[in-house]
Amino acid sequence: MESMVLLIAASLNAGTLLALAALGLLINERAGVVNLGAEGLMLVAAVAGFATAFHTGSDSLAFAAGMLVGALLAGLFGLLVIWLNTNQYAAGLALSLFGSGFSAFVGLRYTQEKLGPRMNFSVPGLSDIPVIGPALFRQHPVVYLTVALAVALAWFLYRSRPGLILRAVGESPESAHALGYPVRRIRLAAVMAGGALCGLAGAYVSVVYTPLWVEGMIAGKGWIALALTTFATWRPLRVLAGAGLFGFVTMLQFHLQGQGVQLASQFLSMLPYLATIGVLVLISSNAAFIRANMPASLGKPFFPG
Amino acid sequence: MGFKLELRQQPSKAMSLASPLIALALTVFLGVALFMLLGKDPLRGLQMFFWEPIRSAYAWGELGLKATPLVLIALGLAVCFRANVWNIGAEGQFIMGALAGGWVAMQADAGSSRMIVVCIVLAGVLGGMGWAAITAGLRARFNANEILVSLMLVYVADLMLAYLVYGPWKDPNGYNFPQSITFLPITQIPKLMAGSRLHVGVLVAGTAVLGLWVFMFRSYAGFALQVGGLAPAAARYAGFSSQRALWTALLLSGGLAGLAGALEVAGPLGQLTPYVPAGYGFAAIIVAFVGRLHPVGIVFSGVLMSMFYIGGELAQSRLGLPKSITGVFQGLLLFTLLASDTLIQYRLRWVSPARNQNLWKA
Amino acid sequence: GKKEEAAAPAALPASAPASAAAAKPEPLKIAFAYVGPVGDGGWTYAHDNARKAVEKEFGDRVATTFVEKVPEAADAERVFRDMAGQGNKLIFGTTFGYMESMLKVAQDTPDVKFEHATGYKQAANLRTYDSRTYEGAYMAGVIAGRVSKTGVLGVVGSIPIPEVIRNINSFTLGAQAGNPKIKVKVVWVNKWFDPPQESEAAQTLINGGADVLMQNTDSSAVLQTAEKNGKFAFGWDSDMTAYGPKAHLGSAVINWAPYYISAVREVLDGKWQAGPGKHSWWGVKEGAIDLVSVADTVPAEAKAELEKVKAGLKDGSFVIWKGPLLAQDGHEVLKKGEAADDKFLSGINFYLKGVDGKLPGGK
Amino acid sequence: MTPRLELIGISKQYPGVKANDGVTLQLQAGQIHAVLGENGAGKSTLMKIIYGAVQADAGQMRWNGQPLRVKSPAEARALGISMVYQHFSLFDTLTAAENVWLGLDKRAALAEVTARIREVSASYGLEVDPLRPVHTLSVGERQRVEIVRALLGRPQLLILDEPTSVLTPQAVERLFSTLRQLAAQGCSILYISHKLDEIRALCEHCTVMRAGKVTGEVDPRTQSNAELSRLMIGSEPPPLRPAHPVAHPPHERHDSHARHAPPEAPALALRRLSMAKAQAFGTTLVDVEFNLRAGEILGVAGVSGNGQQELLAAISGEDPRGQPGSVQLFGQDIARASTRKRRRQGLHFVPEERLGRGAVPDLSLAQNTLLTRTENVGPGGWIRAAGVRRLAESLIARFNVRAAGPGAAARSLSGGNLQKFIVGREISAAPRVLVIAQPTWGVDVGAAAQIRAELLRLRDAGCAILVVSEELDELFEISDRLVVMSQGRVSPSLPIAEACPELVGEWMSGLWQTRPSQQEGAPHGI
Ligand SMILES: Nc1ncnc2c1ncn2[C@@H]1O[C@H](COP(=O)(O)OP(=O)(O)OP(=O)(O)O)[C@@H](O)[C@H]1O
Ligand SMILES: Nc1ncnc2c1ncn2[C@@H]1O[C@H](COP(=O)(O)OP(=O)(O)OP(=O)(O)O)[C@@H](O)[C@H]1O
Ligand SMILES: [Mg+2]
Ligand SMILES: [Mg+2]
Repeated sequence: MESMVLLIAASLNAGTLLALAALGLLINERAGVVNLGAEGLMLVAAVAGFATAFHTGSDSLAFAAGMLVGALLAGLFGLLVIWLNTNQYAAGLALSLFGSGFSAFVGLRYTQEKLGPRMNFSVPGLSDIPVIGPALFRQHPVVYLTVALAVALAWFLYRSRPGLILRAVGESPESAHALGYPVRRIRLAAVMAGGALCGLAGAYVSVVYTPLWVEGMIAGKGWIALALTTFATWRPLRVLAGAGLFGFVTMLQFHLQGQGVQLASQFLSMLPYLATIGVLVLISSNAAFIRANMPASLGKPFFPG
Repeated sequence: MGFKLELRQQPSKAMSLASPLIALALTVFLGVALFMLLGKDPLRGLQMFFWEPIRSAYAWGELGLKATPLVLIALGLAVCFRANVWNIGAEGQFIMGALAGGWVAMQADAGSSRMIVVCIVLAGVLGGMGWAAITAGLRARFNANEILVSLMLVYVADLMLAYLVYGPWKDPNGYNFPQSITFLPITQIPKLMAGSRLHVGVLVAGTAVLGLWVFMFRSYAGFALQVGGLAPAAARYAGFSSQRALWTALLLSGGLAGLAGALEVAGPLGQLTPYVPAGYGFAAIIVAFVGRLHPVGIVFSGVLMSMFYIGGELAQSRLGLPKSITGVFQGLLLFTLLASDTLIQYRLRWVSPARNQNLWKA
Repeated sequence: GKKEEAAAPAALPASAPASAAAAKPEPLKIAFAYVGPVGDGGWTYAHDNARKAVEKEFGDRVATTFVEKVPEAADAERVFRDMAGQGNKLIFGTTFGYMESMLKVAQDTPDVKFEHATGYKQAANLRTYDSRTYEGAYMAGVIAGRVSKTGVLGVVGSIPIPEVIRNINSFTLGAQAGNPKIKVKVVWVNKWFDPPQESEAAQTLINGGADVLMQNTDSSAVLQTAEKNGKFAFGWDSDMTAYGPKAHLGSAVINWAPYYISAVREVLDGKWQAGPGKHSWWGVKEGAIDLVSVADTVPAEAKAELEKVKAGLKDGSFVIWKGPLLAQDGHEVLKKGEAADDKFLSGINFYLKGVDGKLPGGK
Repeated sequence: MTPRLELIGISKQYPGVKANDGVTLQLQAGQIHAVLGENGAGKSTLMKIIYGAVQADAGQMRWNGQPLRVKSPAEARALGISMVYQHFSLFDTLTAAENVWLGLDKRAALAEVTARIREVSASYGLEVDPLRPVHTLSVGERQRVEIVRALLGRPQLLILDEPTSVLTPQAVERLFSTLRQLAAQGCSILYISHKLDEIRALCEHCTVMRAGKVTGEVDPRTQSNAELSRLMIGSEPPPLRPAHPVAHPPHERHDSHARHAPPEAPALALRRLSMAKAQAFGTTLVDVEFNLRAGEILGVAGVSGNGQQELLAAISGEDPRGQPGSVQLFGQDIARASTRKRRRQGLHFVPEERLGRGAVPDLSLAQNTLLTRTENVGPGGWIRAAGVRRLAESLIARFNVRAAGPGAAARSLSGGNLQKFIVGREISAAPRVLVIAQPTWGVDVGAAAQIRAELLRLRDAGCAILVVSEELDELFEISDRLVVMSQGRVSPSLPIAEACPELVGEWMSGLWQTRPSQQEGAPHGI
């Protein structure tokens, strides 16, 4: 029982960075832009976050730096795909490749470094509840922030006017343009906001999750976050649920090994990837469900003429 | 007002040739700036990347060896991307080709004939196709996004390879190290000439370039495939099946990636290790794009990309530059290419602020 | 940064005027091929430190260069060929995966001397070397067994090759010396270097009750995870005290410098020899392995035991792998009084009793 | 009295076209003012300039006497200018209320907007359910959402760009009464249409445009069609129906007797074709039945969105889900056959979207012939490039296509020229059955006449032709018989002699179904 609770706590932590990145990508995709560069973007943000934390000793500044770098890189990507009408997939792949090369390059001098003592957090009172207290209420504040963010994003998209405009832009940029909305600027803003969240996720990895900088440390999580948006049919609260599930599968492989499960560890390591495929298949096979939720202009360029 | 983009009436032929050159020039320019920033002699830097790799016959051989898998995989990817099928899991298909080819090579014994090389290569093709077929099947049957599925399958293939070389396929006399037996010499892909590692794979790649050119530009099936990528509604109208295009594209690119994998293990590697995947599958994406998804262009970009790789190694040992500079260069090249490609479809027009003001004063 | 400084001497000789070269004897050109980035803080970092030690030791009698992140694939051969072509007379390949490439290049360039780390195939101008990392693991175990309150230790395993399995077993033996009932749990990440996964694995071990962790991976992630959870852990390959000052119990370090210096000296003195069977396996005795920076919190009794073990390894009076030893399934692998030879040690593919779980790919 | 809106010398240059060239126009308060002109005359561009969606290169605009420049639709709406675009600007997955809300700038809450929609729809007789998602609405309902959205801004100027092209004649009547009511309240209206009778019924002022220039301002009620045409196209329209029977080249004459004595087996027969909609926003086909004989043209009338697309896809083979036997070609069941198989048996199809469906925009004309013509595909699928080129050249010459040559990208052709090329590609394949949608959409008068003449010639050569069009006039001109489509059903056929616009208009709302013989369901007013 207790080990289960601990597993869930660890899953929450692992799921947080997926959720953050996926929420960011969800904002992009709601506006009609697919950013396949998430992985590269998170890597650069991770190095930026780590460097900032290293030099200033402030985690908050590190998160801010990660977000800033994420937003800037996403902005660059946005300029390419929104203003120059470059193919979104190709530009995203370019960002992904560039990000991993560039982060390795600038991160070189940080590979040896370490951050100051990491703080432990606990929610006063609640964290002392037996069993669930330590599991649920001793997480890093970013974990709670992520949950709040998902709720806020859900409210924003479905209850607020700017959210409605964002959805409208993703649904039909032509109509939104005809009504006088600055489609390209809205898209750029969405892409940059999404980039900032991916950046925050990247900085979370290098500053909190594994307080280190090492090359390629995002290790495919950017791609899993992309899969999550489809999994969640572009709905924020489902992103949260999906991220928790993926965090759980990630931790489960080690948990099963620790339990002495008689299966080659390589097969256990395949679990998160196989789970991603499995879930994609389950969700996508219901075409009507996907179409009802998918932003209709997803991945398509818009040229206002 | 500044610059404004205007859709051209017709894609510019001149720009589509000039764009890769512009991109290369921009990349070189940024590279020179980077060298200076790092306090290195930019001329020496450029020399490492653009001269050293082609200085001698031996260097050309190495270049060809490196370019062979890149070109083979990129050819397949070009077909995929033209068909609007986003296979980015060529790395996994490469691994599976290597596994299948490697398995055949492991079966060789003293009595095997030279024909086994053909079997190895065919097994590689089938291995890659089989792996790509999973992506195709899930896409065809369940509409599962091929980008994500093919990518996830890379990780799975990688772990599969690890499982085999750490487990069942481990060399019993290898002190338990994760590697298969070294294949018998009979399984070696024949070398082209003494003193070079270049093997007949480069001829295979050359043939593939020719074959793919014919397929893309002279065959009805290739035409049908590309129509599906350019205008799905037109393909439906013409009666070109999108399922068929999906399968053709994925099987073709999977087969070529698998072929590259088999050539690699039965060629320069000579055994299976966990380090068979060397990132060719991902680098080939850049090769395909920089080569404009055109078979001939891919030859050039494949060689260029190999120069980056080899130059990156040389720049390390000779100039003390970090390895990651290669990745930066490759990323930059793709970025600048995509940006300058805009000029193929659009024209840049200077809209002068003065003009508008005057007219509105009237 | 670090990189340019390291590489600067390498670039110098090439551009030095010919007259200067004529005045002094040509420096011995030495090249290193690394599998990881020099900044990995682990394996490659340790090798690069030894390269610097060589430069310091021999000054301008040698000139070293390196190429990092050389894939253990077809590229390695080209890199070695290029190194030989550049006039390097001594070449170090620092990972197992270079074996076949080095053999091929060695055959074609008989005037160049090759040193291959962790390999087992030799040639006329290629010899192999390794270090007894399991001695470090044993010493860590000695402390772990005495520090653990829960009686459960955890190891984050990288890749299940004999070396790593041997280290896990040796760690267990060390721990059992202080607490015969101790249990060791293992979680494999199948990577040498993947900090996020390493810390996830460490977290799982801690959740499973382990309070002292050891790792055979290359980063400090496990130590940091222990620090965050208020548990204990060790540094590996290099001194990692700074990454988790409270959690750190000691670091099992490899020092390649003694071997590299002696190899270079042999070449300079014309005494370097290779050939079948030429394999050096250095440990505490040769100064290649040590457990350093032992924490003040470690009980004095454990410290005393550690010193005893270290002294015994140094003078050869103490043998770690000595019977009777039982494998996990209970069958006897070493009879009473029997000491394992190097051949036995290099073929270990089983867990000893006291290790939990199933060995991937093991019998 | 200062005019509500005054335009002076408005010009707008697009690459290759001067869309507006010194346009001048005056509009008084409460005036309903028509803008008339052929396709591409620049009407929509002018309206977008007024609404701020497009910026003019030159010229001046005065609003209630004040010179100003409208930089965005939001500014226009703030001034009291509303516009209903030629193409819907709605968001399918949002509700009607949300759609309306997006078109308002004031920070009203959604609930308020919902209430006001109900108010406005009641007072103008424009029924709209604010809570329904737009994709569940019929085309007419969507049009009403657009108009309600425009009215909610309490406009002083309402711009309507071809609002009636998707409405039945009855619905048009209701729209007109709404507009008259608005004008009476002082709202000025700019009304764009190609349809002269509509303009005459509604407007007292009419500005006529040709090639970006104003060619005159007239009172439409006092002008004859010929006079208006002259202003619009610079000449009287050419006679559309060639003298009948036509003289054919001898080799095409073999079947011409069929016109008067149709053979027994219909060329194309639909038998109770029913098909569930393939997309959320589609139409379900219900028991569609008709016969198409060799040597005749059957017209399909109806407001778009009533199942024409689905019907065409079922016939062409793009949607091969028809139940066996429901689609028959010369007595043979082809309901499940592929597009290519149907084409091999002589069934050719010209879709209404030219770019992206009938032709691939980025491919050359030569390559585009390969979509439907395989005579240059050799054994094993080898393409004979020279043959492909020659075919394209011959099409360009025979059908008067203005293009740079067979290597020109389809995208570079004007709509009319591309349409000629595609129609030519299908006609010259010597089809036995030709199905053609909107043959003259967006095509200039000369090209339209040529295409119609080609169709008639083909019919006289014995081909069976099905024409789907929204232009009633066109159908009346070229069809031998007419059917009407409404809500996925097809009416019984009417010989052209018995058809009149009033009856067809009634049928377009599905009214044939309520005749005594078929008592199913109430009339569906649009
Ligand atoms: N829908 C399609 N999608 C992709 N390739 C196609 C398609 N249809 C045909 N092809 C390819 O084009 C080749 C030649 O086309 P062609 O029209 O001559 O076919 P065919 O020989 O008449 O065969 P079929 O009767 O099956 O159409 C075929 O052999 C096939 O390889
Ligand atoms: N965004 C654009 N870019 C380039 N050319 C354009 C653009 N919009 C319109 N045009 C061109 O400007 C001319 C006028 O177009 P406009 O849409 O104003 O015509 P229209 O009178 O509304 O025609 P229709 O009756 O078909 O709606 C046409 O030749 C058209 O091709
Ligand atoms: Mg118009
Ligand atoms: Mg044929």
